[in-house]
Amino acid sequence: PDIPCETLSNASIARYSRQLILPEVGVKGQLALANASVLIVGAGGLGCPAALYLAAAGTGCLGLLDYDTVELSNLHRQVLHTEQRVSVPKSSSAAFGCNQLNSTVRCIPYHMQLDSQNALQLLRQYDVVLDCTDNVATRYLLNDACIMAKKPLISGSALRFEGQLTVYNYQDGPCYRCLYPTPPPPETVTNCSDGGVLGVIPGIIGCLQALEAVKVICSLGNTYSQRLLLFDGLEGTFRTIKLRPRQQSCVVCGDNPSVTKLIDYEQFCGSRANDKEHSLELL
Amino acid sequence: PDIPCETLSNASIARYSRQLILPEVGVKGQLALANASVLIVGAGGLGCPAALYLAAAGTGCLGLLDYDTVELSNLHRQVLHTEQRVSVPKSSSAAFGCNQLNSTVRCIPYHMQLDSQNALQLLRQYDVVLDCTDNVATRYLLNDACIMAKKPLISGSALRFEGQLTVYNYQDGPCYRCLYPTPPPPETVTNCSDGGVLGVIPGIIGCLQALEAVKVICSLGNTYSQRLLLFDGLEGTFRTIKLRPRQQSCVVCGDNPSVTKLIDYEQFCGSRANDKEHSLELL
Amino acid sequence: MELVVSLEFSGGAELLFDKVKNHEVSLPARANGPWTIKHLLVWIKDNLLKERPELFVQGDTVRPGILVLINDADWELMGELNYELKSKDRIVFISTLHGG
Amino acid sequence: MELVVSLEFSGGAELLFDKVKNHEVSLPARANGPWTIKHLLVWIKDNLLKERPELFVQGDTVRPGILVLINDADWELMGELNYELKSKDRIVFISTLHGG
Ligand SMILES: [Zn+2]
Ligand SMILES: [Zn+2]
Repeated sequence: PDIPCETLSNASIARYSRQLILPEVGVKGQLALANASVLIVGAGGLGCPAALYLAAAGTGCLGLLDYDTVELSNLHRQVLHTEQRVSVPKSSSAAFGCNQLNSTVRCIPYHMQLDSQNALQLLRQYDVVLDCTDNVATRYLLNDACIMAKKPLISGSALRFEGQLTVYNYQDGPCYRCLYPTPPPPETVTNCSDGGVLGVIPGIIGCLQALEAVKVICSLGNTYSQRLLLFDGLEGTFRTIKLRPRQQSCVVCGDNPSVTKLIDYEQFCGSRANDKEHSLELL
Repeated sequence: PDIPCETLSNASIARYSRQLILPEVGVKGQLALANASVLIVGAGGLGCPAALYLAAAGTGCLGLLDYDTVELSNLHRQVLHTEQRVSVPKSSSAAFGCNQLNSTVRCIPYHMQLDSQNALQLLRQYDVVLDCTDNVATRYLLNDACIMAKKPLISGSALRFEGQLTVYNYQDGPCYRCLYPTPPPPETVTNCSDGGVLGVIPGIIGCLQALEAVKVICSLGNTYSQRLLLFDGLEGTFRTIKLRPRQQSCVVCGDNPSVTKLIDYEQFCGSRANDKEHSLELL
Repeated sequence: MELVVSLEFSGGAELLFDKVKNHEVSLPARANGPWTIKHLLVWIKDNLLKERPELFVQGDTVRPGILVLINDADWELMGELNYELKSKDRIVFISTLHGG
Repeated sequence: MELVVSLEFSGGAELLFDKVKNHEVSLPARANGPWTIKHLLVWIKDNLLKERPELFVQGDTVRPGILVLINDADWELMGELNYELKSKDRIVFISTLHGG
């Protein structure tokens, strides 16, 4: 939104009354939400619940990026889509679903692949970025782009019965590269198509990503910056890990960064940025 | 469902492929889900995400009970409803939303208040019950009815930035009365209307309720029976508490129960089973 | 000798303690015997509670709807009112939530 | 003297260890100096790893994409390979997840 919203309409006061009466949110927090823009990269298992709850909370603008279209096998976890919207781009399906819940949110669908050419220009238009992607190459790309565009990155991931959550590049916490300077060998990486995932696991992590976004936007403190949440759904355990601070030696967020432009992340990781590529090439 | 489903259709295999390949679920677990019926009491902040993810996972039958209709002020947390369905009974709005995601789930809306007259007969038709209600009287009613009908009760609650989760009456764990033999003084009870709630908090707890239901249905073990999860969204902490076992002295689930029929829970608790009563009486 | 324990209030119980959830407290030595949860409740009522004690204690125990945890276990497993406090114990008072 | 520590594998790393997530292990006394994480990695490779060690170790450290935790803290805060193991330490090896 270009012109900041400075007062809440009566309709907004009625609609958000249950969270307005929280002293930690209040009118100030609700206005911060109304003036905030959040880019959700990936409208899949993580992106769906994150988008739903950020739309519900009254986020001013939601960017919804996904290169893919809705398939029936997505619906066991991607709950913002519907049977009727199978074959529709996930970005527009998600935007449609969010607007049904809250028509006052400006939802912008991006039916495209994030890459080194388009990432920076796009990210600069948003305040907060959610990593709801499903592959290593895009995770490195998004990390580096968030450093360069100075945006906090709320990162979630899920596989089988497990989920992980953290916040990168926020309040002197580390970035993805501070933790993982070298990409994993491609043969050690398992995606949800191959490894499977119980649908509600990304549901839980995506909700937690929405909560972290609200906390960043409303300056509520105690985010998962420099902390990592490990959730094991099979054992029913949550563990919070204290992480290293930002690393001065980090090649992208360190004191003397050597990576100052986006690179070729598929080459860097030795893996594709999507697992749909070969089927698209067949068409 | 009356006739148990013994094989998965090709459509089901395609649809649930990502959870079918989990060895802990597999065809056996997916069939258990297809043959399971879950009653969700309350289609509000907890019930919406729980219903969504149980529908997505392929639960055979979902009962959705709520006496209330959708209001605009619900939509900041009750994400299965839409602006267009404001004024529609929540039970049918939730059933509609679940069926848009998964038309193979048999959704049964109950637009009514659960009470001592109708509870037992209803609960007996279901395998698992989710407590997604918002008041003390209904929580005691649901607990006692689950003991009498021998059903596991998956209980969630949320207020402000906090949430709680546990499983009652399952595998020799305690029931609600084992923990709380006496109801709290009415003046100490705060509901979401008065105390407020950040929408995504019941989102997280409702998702966890759906996960517990899947674990009970698929016999995956390690449920929150005899454990209590305390989630503090403001501090970003999860704490798991070891609870007492079933109490032999419990008046409802103990060795010599004195409560063997459902009682008047509004009188027992000194509070109403809904906070809508007086406005309804005005009509 | 003083006994240092940490007290935590949550689920709304912290509203009775100036909204402060975590309290590190030093309990003075007791002449006659060890500190128990029963003594602790009296001490909290006299020293920490800001207002309306009936919303926290009833008689010599906590009011219905508050669950007491001793080092992450339900106090029923630990002896309830008679549990003897040790240095660095973490005692949590949770008000049960009912909202949805 | 033997050193008892607990090892945990998660995020998929447990698949290299017969899908067992929790291992309580007794490490034999070392003649020359204390046990460090560096020694532990060699011991795991020789004693616990069932197959394909290259999916767990690379050179003398863990392969990229595995995070090591020492008692719930990132090993970077604890000295990484040179951390000296103490009795009852809990060392966790997490494989990072990338799915969504
Ligand atoms: Zn960095
Ligand atoms: Zn009982």
